[in-house]
Amino acid sequence: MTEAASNKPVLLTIRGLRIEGRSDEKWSEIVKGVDLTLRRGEVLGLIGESGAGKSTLGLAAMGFTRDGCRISGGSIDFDGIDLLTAPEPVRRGLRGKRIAYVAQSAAASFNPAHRLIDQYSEGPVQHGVMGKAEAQRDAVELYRRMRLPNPDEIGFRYPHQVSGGQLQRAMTAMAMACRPDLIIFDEPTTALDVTTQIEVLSAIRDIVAQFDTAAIYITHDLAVVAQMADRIKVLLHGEEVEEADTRTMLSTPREDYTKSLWAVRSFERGAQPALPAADVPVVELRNIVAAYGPVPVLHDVSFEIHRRRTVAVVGESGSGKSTAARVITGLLPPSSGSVLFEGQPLPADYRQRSKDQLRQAQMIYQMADTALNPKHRIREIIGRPVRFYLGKSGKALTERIRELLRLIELEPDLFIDRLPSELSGGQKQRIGIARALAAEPRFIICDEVTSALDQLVAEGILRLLDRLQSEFDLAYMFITHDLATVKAIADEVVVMKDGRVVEQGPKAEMFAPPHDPYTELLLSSVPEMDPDWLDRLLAERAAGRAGGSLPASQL
Amino acid sequence: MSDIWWMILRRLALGVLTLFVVTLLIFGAIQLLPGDPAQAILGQAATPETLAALRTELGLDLPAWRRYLDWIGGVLQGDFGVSLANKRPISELIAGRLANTLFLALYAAVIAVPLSLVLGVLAALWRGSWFDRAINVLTLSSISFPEFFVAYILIFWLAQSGLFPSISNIPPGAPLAEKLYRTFLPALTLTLVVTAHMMRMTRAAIINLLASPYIEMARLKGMGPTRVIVHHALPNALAPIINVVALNLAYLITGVVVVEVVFVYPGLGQLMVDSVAKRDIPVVQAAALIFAAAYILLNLAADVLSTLSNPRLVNKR
Amino acid sequence: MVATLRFTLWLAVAVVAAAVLGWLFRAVLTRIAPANAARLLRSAPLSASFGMAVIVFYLLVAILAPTIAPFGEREVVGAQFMPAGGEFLLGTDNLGRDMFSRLVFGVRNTVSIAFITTALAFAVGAVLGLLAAMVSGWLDQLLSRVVDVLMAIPALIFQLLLLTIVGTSIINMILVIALIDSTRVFRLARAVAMNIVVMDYIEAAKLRGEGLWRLIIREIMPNAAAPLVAEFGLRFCFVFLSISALSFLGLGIQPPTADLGSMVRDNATLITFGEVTPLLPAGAIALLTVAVNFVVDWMLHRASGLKE
Amino acid sequence: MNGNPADGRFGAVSRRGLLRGATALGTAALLPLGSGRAAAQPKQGGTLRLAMAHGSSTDSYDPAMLENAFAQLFATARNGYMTEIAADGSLTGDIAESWEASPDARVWTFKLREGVTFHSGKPVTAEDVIASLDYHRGEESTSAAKPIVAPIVEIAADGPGTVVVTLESGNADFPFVISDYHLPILPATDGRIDPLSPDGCGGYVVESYEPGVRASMTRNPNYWKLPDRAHFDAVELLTIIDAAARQNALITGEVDVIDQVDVNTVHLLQRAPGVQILSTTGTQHFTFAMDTRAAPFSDNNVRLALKYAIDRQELLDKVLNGYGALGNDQPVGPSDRFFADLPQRAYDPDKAKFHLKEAGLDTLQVPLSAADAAFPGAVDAAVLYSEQAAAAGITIDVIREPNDGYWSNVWMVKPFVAVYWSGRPTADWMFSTAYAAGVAWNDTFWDNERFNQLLNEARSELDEVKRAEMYREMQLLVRDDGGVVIPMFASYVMGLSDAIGHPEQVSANWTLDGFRAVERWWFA
Repeated sequence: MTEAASNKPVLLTIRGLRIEGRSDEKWSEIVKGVDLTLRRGEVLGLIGESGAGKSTLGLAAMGFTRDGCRISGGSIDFDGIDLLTAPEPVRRGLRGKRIAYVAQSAAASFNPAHRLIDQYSEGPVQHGVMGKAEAQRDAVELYRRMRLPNPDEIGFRYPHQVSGGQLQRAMTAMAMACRPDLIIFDEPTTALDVTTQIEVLSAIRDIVAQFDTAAIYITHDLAVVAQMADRIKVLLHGEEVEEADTRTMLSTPREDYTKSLWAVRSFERGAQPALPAADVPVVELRNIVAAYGPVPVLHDVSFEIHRRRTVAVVGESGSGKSTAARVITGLLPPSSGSVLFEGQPLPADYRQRSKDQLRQAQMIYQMADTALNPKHRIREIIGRPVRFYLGKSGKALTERIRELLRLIELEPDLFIDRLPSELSGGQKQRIGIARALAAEPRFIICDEVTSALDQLVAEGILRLLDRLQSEFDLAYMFITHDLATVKAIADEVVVMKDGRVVEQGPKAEMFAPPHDPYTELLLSSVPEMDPDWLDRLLAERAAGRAGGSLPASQL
Repeated sequence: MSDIWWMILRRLALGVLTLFVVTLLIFGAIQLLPGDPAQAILGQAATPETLAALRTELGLDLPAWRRYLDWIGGVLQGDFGVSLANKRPISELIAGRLANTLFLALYAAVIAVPLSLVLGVLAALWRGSWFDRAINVLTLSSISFPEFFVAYILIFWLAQSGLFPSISNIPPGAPLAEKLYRTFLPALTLTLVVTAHMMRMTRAAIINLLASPYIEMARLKGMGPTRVIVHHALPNALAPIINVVALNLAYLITGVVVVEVVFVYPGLGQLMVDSVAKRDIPVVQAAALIFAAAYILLNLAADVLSTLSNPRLVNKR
Repeated sequence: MVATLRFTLWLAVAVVAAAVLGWLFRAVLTRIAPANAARLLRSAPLSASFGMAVIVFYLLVAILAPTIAPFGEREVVGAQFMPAGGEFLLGTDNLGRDMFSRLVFGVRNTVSIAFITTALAFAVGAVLGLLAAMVSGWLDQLLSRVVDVLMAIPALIFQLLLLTIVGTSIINMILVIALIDSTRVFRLARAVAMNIVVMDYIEAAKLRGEGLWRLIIREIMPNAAAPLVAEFGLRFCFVFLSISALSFLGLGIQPPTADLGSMVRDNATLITFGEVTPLLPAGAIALLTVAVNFVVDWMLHRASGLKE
Repeated sequence: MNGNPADGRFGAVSRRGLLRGATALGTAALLPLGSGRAAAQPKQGGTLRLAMAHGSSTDSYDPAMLENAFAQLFATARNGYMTEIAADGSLTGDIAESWEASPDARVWTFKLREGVTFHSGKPVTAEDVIASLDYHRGEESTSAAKPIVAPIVEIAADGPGTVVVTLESGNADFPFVISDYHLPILPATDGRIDPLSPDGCGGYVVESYEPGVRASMTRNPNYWKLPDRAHFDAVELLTIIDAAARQNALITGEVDVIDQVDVNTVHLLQRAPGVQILSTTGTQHFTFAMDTRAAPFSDNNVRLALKYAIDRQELLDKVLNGYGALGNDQPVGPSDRFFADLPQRAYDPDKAKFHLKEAGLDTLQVPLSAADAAFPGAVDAAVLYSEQAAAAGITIDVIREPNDGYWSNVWMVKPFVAVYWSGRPTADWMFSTAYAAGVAWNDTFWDNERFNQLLNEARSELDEVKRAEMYREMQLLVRDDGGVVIPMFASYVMGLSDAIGHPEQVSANWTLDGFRAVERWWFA
């Protein structure tokens, strides 16, 4: 692919592109003079952390800027058309027809009011490429190529009736509808479970290759980009760090920043000393059965979490791992079974628990955005548990807040009076941690705390959690679907599926075969930083060796 | 779909309960009003003897609960009773008025609803433009004037120049065209009163969605602004719009006493106010029942329609 | 033709004047306001700054009414319906009271009555609405059904009924209008809060063991504020109209207290003779309504996070 | 929002003390003001559209109710009465062709006109007359006219064309009294009338009636007064409660006649093309009534202070816009033959202060209840009064009462209230109705021994001069001791299209030519 592409004509040329964004009535640069060249049929990976300007750049390649942004300099040339000076109707005529876009969240980007196939045919019909009937026939064909189940009828469903992985494929099909020259993929698999991600990735790769479409593939996941791209461009704060073809970039990155990105997945905490024989677990779940109304969610779930230990609860969405957390916190009283705290049964309903029982178990949430009250200042968010549980006030309270801020490595003077909206994602998550710590608990539930964060930031959070655990003797329950995270931080692993514990044991055992087939599927689906990983995996699965029991298309 | 039928059934049952409580409340409130029907009917001409005689005649010497039970017993058998003040059967008294009220409400709605939707869509399309601002100021001004004042201004402009009649004096048996002509001014007044609310909600509901990823997606598919607003935003903004339309329709039916007075239009509102003044409890109760039922049914219709407008609720996974 | 031209000219003058006023007001405020507020104000569009300027103007008039008004609120100073100009800036009303002074006091009375009424309606409606959303279950059912019943009775007729029962003092009027308005606020507050109570920070606060009152006041209320404040703006204006409609049906504010709604009513017949007098109080209401809604629009826009 | 119940009071006719006759000379009616486009020659034809400020959806045909001017005018238009008050205030016969009294005026014999028929074609007989009057009598009657017919002991027919009425005691005014609009003659079956039937023997036949909205009528082709009356081919009565809407309807030609022109804007209405204003001043007067039993009104000095503290001229000018006459704190108007031309009481804050001091007070604070139901502009009048009284150190707190229920909850309940009186045709009737001790409508609860004695004596006094002297003293007593402030007599102000013609003399008893505009006016 690489060699072939280098001979093809240039499709897109971006030179010295500058884009400004407005915040608080001030314009500040988001993209600071980036150059980019893309040939026909070539796939360029754009990587960087959030805020690096990847999406803005990707959209600019369509001659499009989001509201509140403007292009302040440079040039964009698409196949001889200057996208900056072309009149809007011309640009509009290109979009969807010659340049298409695949968004991060297909679930949010499909219009909930229309059926998939109608949304598919909208582009071709409105751009005058083909008639509606023809477009619909074409849609079925592309759905089939994207390996969607029931390609003949899936298009007649509404977006909410289709799963996330299928939607993402349907969106790729939609992008293909006019057979564009260029597709912008904006983190198309970030919101998906690992097992689903594989399917989408392979489908995208195949179809792009089949139609010889050029693509810009935007992601923050290096392992993913390694599978997809011919070349990789690394962005930081709106500037290019370096660009090289994929293999070169992976094997010999030049810049320090790139190296640090590559090093992210190296964190792994050491083995912990063995537990004393008679250690009473901090938290123990005994034969929990729970249901939302008539719908059973947990079936006889039991596991325990010891002092200074991190138990990772792994599973895909809907596996019941978050429900287990709700049972522990008392938000969802189980229909049978019990939760023990240091050997003593906890009242099933949190409202029956004492203030001290509540204090001992804290929670850190996945979405720091919704976990922090947007109208409260940091002082209030962290200070409230201190005042509420520990009765501190005045100077002592302020001192404690500052101490907690220092613990989570945020400068107290800078942050104490900020609002959550004035923080970055990682900083918000740190505040969430500080709020949990403020209660001085014995046990913390971490619910997907890193899944919304960039890898580099997530890494920092994991390290911080690890440090705090040993410092304060904490027990963690770590809910995640990301096996890399499990590898990094867990002592023990509980694998859940459909409300049941499928497998549990120490991390080392879990990561060594033989596995339960489901665990195996999970493990094998974690992308690796090897450009050949996907090919190899697909080949293996086709041979029926790994995860063969689960036809991937049904995920 | 059976879910919707189930919802309609449940809501209807609740509605009946609400109606029942409304009648209790209205009955109680009228009991609390100073003066009784006998006094109100005889007015200043009352003497103690005529009062006593009329009270006996109207059955006011019975305890309140007895009168309520008699009344509701009658209603349950479809008999609304007779007016205390002029002894006419209430069903007959109300039927004509209700027809008038519904006619005017429908007339105003037929003008106002499409108008506000179009204006709302245009304002959303050209948001921030002069058109948007001007239509905003205009509609806001029109709702900030009291109704009767809007009516007077319209009379001054449109009636005194002879374009339209200043009162909606409809001879019995007039053809529809004449009815429409004669009730144009009240319908226009009501249109001005309700348009602002619906138009602003349409605009807001659409703009609210413009930050959605699927709107960006539509634009990235190369769709023009009009298609983005009409085809992509509007269908998803229907629920709040339907609700506000229902609210305004309810207002057109139940809240137009003042317009009825100014244009001398014999609607239900004026009948109810007259009857409150005369403490004509059965008439007030019947009118209140109709108003409450209209409100409940319109709300129910709005909920059903917004449910139907949302594929997520119609087509379960 | 000439009339149309002149109308257009005046309209243009008014628009330009409004824009200039808004711009000046914003310029002055950003100078004198503290840094944070100044940054916020700078982001205000002209319409919003015009709105704020008008609101401030009304507040000043309300506070300084006795100083501004050349005559007393109820003082009969001349013959009836004297023309504008001369001793009486805007002429006199049907009893020979100075129209300008009546307007000034009308603004003061109406604005304060409307404010108290709306504030009361919001205090009751919002707290109950948030409570219903927070507690849910039977309390929510009970409150929602009660509100259903109250809303099913036409507001104007209900107000009429209640006011006739309790008598038309200003306090009763405030209470009755507030009661009926609070049902609308309840609905909104409950709907808004329904989206907030599912947030993780509310769960966190609940799990912390926070009491109900604190959850409502400290955790939910600040986040429900934007739509509620917007509604406040509209409701505030509707109170004028309610008073005016009640006055039309003979149950307005006690004379000789000047209020804009009743003043429109008292002079309304004049409009049918093409006299502009009734336009003054009506215009005063309209100007405030438009101004308040300009500010509300801006706040809603900010809250919605749209950046254009 | 509702009809003015005050109109429901019966009885303002310009009364002449006649013992016999069918026609007699009258003296007292007032000439109409206004532009008076009265044509000498009535013409037939056209449909009159007449809009009134009254009318409620609770109205009915029932003659016992007729609680507002719409119902009253409507009743007068479709019905015949025993007698009729002419425009000049004299009494003429209607269904009764002539009448005769016994010497003690206790037994009255009415001879019925021959050939008068109901709209149904049935001839009017003595039986109908008896049933019609009986309807208002008796224990169960709820009729507003009950007090009028109460003195009747017996009614009997003397053949089909003669009715004999026997009274408790002599009453020379009886033929006047039974001209009251509550007492139409309706067809009887088995000795009873159907009060809810539209049938009558008046000039117009009801085509349709929608209470509170409209009534349509066509000329009764068999009306016995034709061709002198009932000039319009058809009549449409409309209820337009809102004053502005009523005026607009006239201006835009939607209607031909309106009543209750808003006096505040009458000067503007007058300027409108094709519109004429007609106003008549009769016995209608507005009062502020004090409860003389209650402190501080029990002290006559307080009452006097309040009487001196009002500027009647300003009220007349501003509340009535000059459409009326000054009042002098007593209810007998200048049209009454016993009217005593007492010195006009003027606005005098110093005298008011003096009387306050006499009462041992420096300041006085009293509540004054008013509503527009009391009379149009009552609230404004009260506000003006309170402004004027302030100069005398008297604080009058104006309380705006709800229109709704004003007559049952405020009038004769609150200590100081605004009141509307349509007046009574004779001084005796007026005084006996509202000023004699203990009568039902003595709204000041005034009990003056000398006055009561004079009132009884005057009723039986035959010497006109002596009688005038007695009424003079009574008027003086009411003026200087009574509990009522009477600032003004109010005109009925009507708006007419230029196309409307009316007789030179228009009755001042009631609005709209004594409710008879429908049959007395015409299209010029």
